[in-house]
Amino acid sequence: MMTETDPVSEAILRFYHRYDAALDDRLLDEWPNFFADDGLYRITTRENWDGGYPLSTVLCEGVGMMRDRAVAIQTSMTYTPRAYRRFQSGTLVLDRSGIEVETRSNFLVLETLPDRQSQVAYCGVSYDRIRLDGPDMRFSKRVCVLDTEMISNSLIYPI
Amino acid sequence: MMTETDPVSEAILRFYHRYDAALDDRLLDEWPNFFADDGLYRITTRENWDGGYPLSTVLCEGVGMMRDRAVAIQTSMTYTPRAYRRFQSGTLVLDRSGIEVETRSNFLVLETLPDRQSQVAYCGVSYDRIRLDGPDMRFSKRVCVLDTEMISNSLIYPI
Amino acid sequence: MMTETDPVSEAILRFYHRYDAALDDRLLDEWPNFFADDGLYRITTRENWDGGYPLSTVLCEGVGMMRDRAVAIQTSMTYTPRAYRRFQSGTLVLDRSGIEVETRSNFLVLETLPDRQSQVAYCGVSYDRIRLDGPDMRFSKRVCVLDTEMISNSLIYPI
Amino acid sequence: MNGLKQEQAGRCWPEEASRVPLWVYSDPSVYADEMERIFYGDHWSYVALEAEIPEVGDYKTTFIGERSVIVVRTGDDEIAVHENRCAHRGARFCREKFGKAKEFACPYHQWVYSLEGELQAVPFQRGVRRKGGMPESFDLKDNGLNRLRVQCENGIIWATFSQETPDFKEYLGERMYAHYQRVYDGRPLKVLGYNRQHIPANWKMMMENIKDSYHPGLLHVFFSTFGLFRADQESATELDDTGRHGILISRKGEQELNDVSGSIRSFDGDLELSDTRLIEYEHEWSTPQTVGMITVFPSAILQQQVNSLSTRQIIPKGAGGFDFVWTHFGYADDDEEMTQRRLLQANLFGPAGIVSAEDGEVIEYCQEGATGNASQNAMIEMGGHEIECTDYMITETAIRGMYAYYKKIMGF
Amino acid sequence: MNGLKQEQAGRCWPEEASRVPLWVYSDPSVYADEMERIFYGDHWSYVALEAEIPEVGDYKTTFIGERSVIVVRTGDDEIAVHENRCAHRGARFCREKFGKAKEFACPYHQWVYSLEGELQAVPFQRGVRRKGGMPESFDLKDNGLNRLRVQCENGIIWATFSQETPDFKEYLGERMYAHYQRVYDGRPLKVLGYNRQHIPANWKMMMENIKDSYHPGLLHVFFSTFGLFRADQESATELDDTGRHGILISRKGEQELNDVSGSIRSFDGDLELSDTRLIEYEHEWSTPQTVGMITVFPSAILQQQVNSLSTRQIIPKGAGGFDFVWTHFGYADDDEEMTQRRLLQANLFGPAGIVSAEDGEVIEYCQEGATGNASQNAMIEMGGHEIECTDYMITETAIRGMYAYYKKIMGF
Amino acid sequence: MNGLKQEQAGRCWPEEASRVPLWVYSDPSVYADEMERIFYGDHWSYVALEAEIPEVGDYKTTFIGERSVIVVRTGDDEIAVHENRCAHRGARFCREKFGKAKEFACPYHQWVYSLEGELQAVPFQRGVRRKGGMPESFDLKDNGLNRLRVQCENGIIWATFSQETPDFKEYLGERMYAHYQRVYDGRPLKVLGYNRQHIPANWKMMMENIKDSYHPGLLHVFFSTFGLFRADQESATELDDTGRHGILISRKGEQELNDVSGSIRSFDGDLELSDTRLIEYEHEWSTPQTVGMITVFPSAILQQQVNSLSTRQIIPKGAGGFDFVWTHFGYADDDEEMTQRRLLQANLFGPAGIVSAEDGEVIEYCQEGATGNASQNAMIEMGGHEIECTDYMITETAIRGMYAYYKKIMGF
Ligand code: FES
Ligand code: FES
Ligand code: FES
Ligand SMILES: [Fe+3]
Ligand SMILES: [Fe+3]
Ligand SMILES: [Fe+3]
Repeated sequence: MMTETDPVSEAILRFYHRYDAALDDRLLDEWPNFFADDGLYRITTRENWDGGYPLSTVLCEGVGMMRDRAVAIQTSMTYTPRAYRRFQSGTLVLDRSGIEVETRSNFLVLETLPDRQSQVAYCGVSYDRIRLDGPDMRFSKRVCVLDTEMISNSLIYPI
Repeated sequence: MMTETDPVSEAILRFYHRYDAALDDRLLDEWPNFFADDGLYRITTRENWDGGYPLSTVLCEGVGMMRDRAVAIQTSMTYTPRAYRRFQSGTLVLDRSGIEVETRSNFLVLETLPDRQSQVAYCGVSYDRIRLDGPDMRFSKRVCVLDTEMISNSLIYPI
Repeated sequence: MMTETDPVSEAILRFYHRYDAALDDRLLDEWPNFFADDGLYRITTRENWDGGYPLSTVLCEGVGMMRDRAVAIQTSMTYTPRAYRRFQSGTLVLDRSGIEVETRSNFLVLETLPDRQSQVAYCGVSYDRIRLDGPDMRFSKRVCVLDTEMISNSLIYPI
Repeated sequence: MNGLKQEQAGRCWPEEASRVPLWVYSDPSVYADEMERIFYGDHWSYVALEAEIPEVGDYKTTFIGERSVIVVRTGDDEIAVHENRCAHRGARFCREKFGKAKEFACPYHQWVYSLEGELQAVPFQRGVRRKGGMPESFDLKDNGLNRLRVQCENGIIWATFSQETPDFKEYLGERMYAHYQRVYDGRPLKVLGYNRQHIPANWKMMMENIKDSYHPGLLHVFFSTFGLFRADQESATELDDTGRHGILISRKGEQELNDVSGSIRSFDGDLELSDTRLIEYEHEWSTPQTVGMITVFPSAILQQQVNSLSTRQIIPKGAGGFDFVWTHFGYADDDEEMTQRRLLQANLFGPAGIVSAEDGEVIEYCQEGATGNASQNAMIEMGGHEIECTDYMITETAIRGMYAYYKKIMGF
Repeated sequence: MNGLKQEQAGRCWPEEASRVPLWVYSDPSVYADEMERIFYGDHWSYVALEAEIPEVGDYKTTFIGERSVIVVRTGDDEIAVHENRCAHRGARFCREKFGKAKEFACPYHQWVYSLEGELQAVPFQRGVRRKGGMPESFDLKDNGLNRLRVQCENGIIWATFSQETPDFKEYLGERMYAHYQRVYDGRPLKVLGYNRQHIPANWKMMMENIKDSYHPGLLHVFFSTFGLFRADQESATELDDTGRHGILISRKGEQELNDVSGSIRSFDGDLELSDTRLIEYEHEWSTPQTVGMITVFPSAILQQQVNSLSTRQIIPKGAGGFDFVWTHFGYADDDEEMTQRRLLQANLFGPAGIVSAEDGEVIEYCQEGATGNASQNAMIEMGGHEIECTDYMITETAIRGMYAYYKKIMGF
Repeated sequence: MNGLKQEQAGRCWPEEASRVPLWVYSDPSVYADEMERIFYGDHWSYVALEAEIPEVGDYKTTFIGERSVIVVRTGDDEIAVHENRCAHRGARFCREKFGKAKEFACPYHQWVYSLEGELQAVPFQRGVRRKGGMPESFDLKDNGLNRLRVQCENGIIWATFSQETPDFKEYLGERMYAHYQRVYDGRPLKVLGYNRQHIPANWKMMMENIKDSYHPGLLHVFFSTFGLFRADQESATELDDTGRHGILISRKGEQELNDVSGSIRSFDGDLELSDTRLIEYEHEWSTPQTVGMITVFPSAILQQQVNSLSTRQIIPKGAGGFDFVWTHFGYADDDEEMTQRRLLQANLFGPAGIVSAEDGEVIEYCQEGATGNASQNAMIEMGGHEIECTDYMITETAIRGMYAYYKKIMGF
């Protein structure tokens, strides 16, 4: 049977829910604030993950790169306006070491484009590390592994 | 970083889960019982919400209007039989003032029509007020804001 | 108003999340280990369930049959490789009698086939009994009732 | 298309009177032809309310047929409608439903158009440092957006691709225009909000539905029971001279059992509302009619039902479906109470409307019934075979009117 | 369609023997023609088990081709099958899969039909207070539902749109009818439940699959390993005289390594079941065969596999897919143990069936293989080029039989 | 197709120079013809990098047009490409994207093929115990997989269905081949990973996009602002002699305001990166160009952008969309720092690429603009009407080149 896991606290779930709410509301300036300064953010696909390929679909090393992407999304990039809606399920604490917890969660993102019905855009699993010291929790790492290898045109907002 | 939020109690989640279960089971007579007598129920769209338009897709001021709609759905309206299945994620307590809590949650409704595969029907965010006094919790307000502005033909059951 | 329900413990949710994680990871050898030896596993459809028809889409009486199916899926069956991703919502404890709890939960399974976008494969409600004695929780019964009566070609992995 | 080709395609208009062949609902080549002859032809299409773009630079995007158009208030406070298609490589460049702009820039190569649709700038038109650029023959003036003809009538903006379409008043006909002026009397309007639904049925089925005065008091229990629309009430069905436009008129009755209501299966004498605000009519126009449903061929429905006002726009999406856009509105000077009344009555309409949800559903049933039965016909002989104005509702005359016109312009 | 037109359409039946051109699986005009010539033509289609509608007024909706039909037990305890399409404007009015009714009312305008399909009432047929209503010429009697011919044979209800289709026994042919009577011997049946799956492959591929006695012992490891269906067993493939219907017969063997099983890659001598109830056969019919798979052209499969009984119905949904409806059943007098056995063995069948899931998958592979290759052919020459009954399974004779018949009626 | 038939189909190539008729993007019969004449015709298609299948038995599945193919390293360490379609009943039998095999077995009836595509075994070819089996005339040798011609050029594997396609070097032309050899210089490559996206636009629009040297410095703020690709930089557009292949060349500049950048709306002098690693170029090839975008007609794009290397493969999926597969790679001997650099720069590319996401979006806009406007044209006259190599980027010459070639081979 799968290795035992630690309890998931309400505070951790709340952290995730605040993260999702901020992104659902497209508060992209808030996005880097959920990460430690040297935090790592990646989106990759199951194909790359399982195959051991290092390529990411999105890769931000540190909050600077997150800020650059947030600015690009908000001010310079050309794309059809859309809404993403995030769902999370199955959060497990895989490890708890010192000031960090390591978690995994399933995510689902629904996309709504103008004049279209809402549709499943992305699903997959995230492997995260959350730093618990300091006044707020922060991701020191968040890696979203997409089942959805075939992206419907473009992936604009973070997950 | 997004304003701090209060803990979400198991009892609040359970209230939501009972609400969803009752509606998934199409116990429409139960539906108004989840609301205070003067409770407000609305479904609107992101387009109307963000644009400041007061129109609702469904609007019930008080349980009387909910009962009227429940009766219409169950006894008089013509529509293809269908199943809705509800999912909730990201519940946050935004405010807690006296006997009420104010929450937001993401919702997802899957629809299954005869001989069709299940499909995403609606997703969005609900802004609710829940009254905690009295023997049971009750919604004093539930506003469902659909991302899904383009409805697939008809929206029959409440969300 | 729907019958009162008991609190859902973090441990029960964690049990479900470990179950989903094991299956999402396609650890099919782990699957029977989530069940008591004489456990019952069924997938059926709303049509059969509501109509009182005893037919199952999948029926395993005891872990032996689960093992046989797990072996078939892993070693002998011919099918296009795919990923399932599971989401759960609305878990309620319906009854608590001695060493068992009876629950209901909504489930959603997303399927990703090669070169295809992820899509809703199955949704429905599960009615479960979980045995609490012993070192680990175990299902003594898990019945998944699909809203999705029209299966998109084949249903390969357990839910 | 001439008769011979029609036959080759296996399409024959039925000889029997008052019949519609089911292939008009599903044949993709008929649909393609409808786009050209009807939606891009000599007809006016609804595009917006003036109130939606009150200030200079305010714009809205919508569709006529399958073509995206921009409706914009130009610099001289006039209304212009442009096809949303870049003159360069054809990008549908404007991506917002609503917005405010000083000019329009296509993102691909940043060709810039004025609000009036004139091409103002082509980056590097003369090349860079003497290299490249557009040929001499290229003239900005020849490469503006495709600008449609526009007519604003008492708050509604109409547009047409054709130079031949007659003036809107003439297009509507005198009789219909008089009805039009009842709700659209020149008072400024105020948008209350939108509903959008995709209905999996041919676009003409929605026109039929609204022209069909026979169905409301039968299909809609709320109408028959509470007397909102029932055969024992004063009513009328009127058409313009071509038969393409129409109006259903009726006057609210009561929840009373009589010779008529007693014969309606859906009449329910016991049904009682917990809250009657949903159906309480407040008199507000010169004439006493509580229902006035105007169809402006091919794509607009102008609704007055009790105090609920809306325009409904049909946007065809292939032969088998259309988007249906509801714009609810009131008058700019409505008091709070009247606004609230309109908002509550909106519960009857739209995709979740206790009444209107049923219309979307039944026309889906009709579309399905047409599947696999292209050689069968629908019957539209209620009220006889004439096409005429009537002072009763038990008739399909307005549907017959539309198909007589349709048959002619489609060349069937 | 004549030869010339075929050629214009780029369709040529291959000259080489025992070949199927891949365009039969994907060409939409071939599909449309199949609907007319096959599904709405002189063929019997499976619609229900009698046990599904045991009482007067019980009804079921299903499909023949793309047309929805209602199967109902009428007032005189007979079975009627009507097209589910209102005579008025064509609504597919009946929306439930199963139900009980005294009559059928179309919701749109509440035209009411008897269980026998006769139009009984048209609301306001004579108008209201002398106004409106149907023309004099309109006769209720001429406007009933489209009623199909029906034949019940030992528990199964068959229907056809055509007046020319021969009596079911004759349709099936003597040889096939004898096989039919083995499971369907007149004993009352009991429905155990349903499975439904959408398979993204042309409907004929499923017929091929079931007629293909060559594949089960190779594709299905469970069959080859546990001897449920393997080439070393007693078996036969039989056809009717037209070639369109067929049966595969076989008798269960053991998990033994021999000259045959040893040559099968999918045979796994080491595979061991933790629980053997899945494959334990209990003798219950006169003959010892453990497999009897009957195909009734064009859309029915009658399954006996071990003690698992089901009908499988093909509902085409365009050239590229079909819905596949499984009705599992037993005999009304089965004891609890036999019912439980059938329910457990059902694990092998349906969309999650350890065996049958594989069939849905491989025919999807074949459909994909046909994509972009309309000018290529499938090869069906296993067992030679003859169309004949055989006492062995290494043959595609039944597939050849079906396509010989198909080619003829399609005019290819 | 001859001129007469073209006209009947309502398709006319515009007489005006430098125009593309919008029907080339949406007409399904044009698309079907493109599959035959282009993708299955005398053209080389990208199928893999050699590095993806380093060992004997390693295979990969991909597509040429709509046909699935297997690229495999055979027993003698050569590369073979087979159509993924069983010779028996046509199953697309190989279901994995990547794998390692000793042979290929079709699951349906377990016909077994060698890595070289030869049919090695047909189960029960001679029947079982003297019954059944294939006819005498059947020869394993005649029934292998459809094997394509293959050519490996410095790390890339190219394949063609046609015997007539000239040698790859000749196909590419001398000029293009010289460019090809810059990045593909014979050094072993190392795969870094994949991105896949479905773009709802006609496949040719992506080719146009990459051949369009006019757009990058306008559409892409990151390019114009940081000088990654801007009109004031040294640049060139080159074509092969047929016009079908092309390359855009450019050399990175700075974020400086000058006569050119000042005229670009998307230039943003204030935009500042928090982390500049995204755009830091490290010199690594003989020539100083920082951009080299090669298009190999019809389906391959070979990208060098800064230090980011990828191949991009177009897999058409109907007239209205295509799958776009990115294979990012480096050189086998890259050090950790260079690998990290390539991985970071990959942020600009792929479906979430700060730059490339925009390309997918705008060609979707163009596809939508073509909807309902089949009789309109796109304009491609930037830089005049000539088809020629240029030393500047303000030109659509490479697009004109492709359509001149396209028009010829399509017979328009
Ligand atoms: S397509 Fe609009 S500027 Fe080029
Ligand atoms: S369509 Fe059935 S009654 Fe009118
Ligand atoms: S289809 Fe491949 S072996 Fe029969
Ligand atoms: Fe209506
Ligand atoms: Fe099989
Ligand atoms: Fe670009």
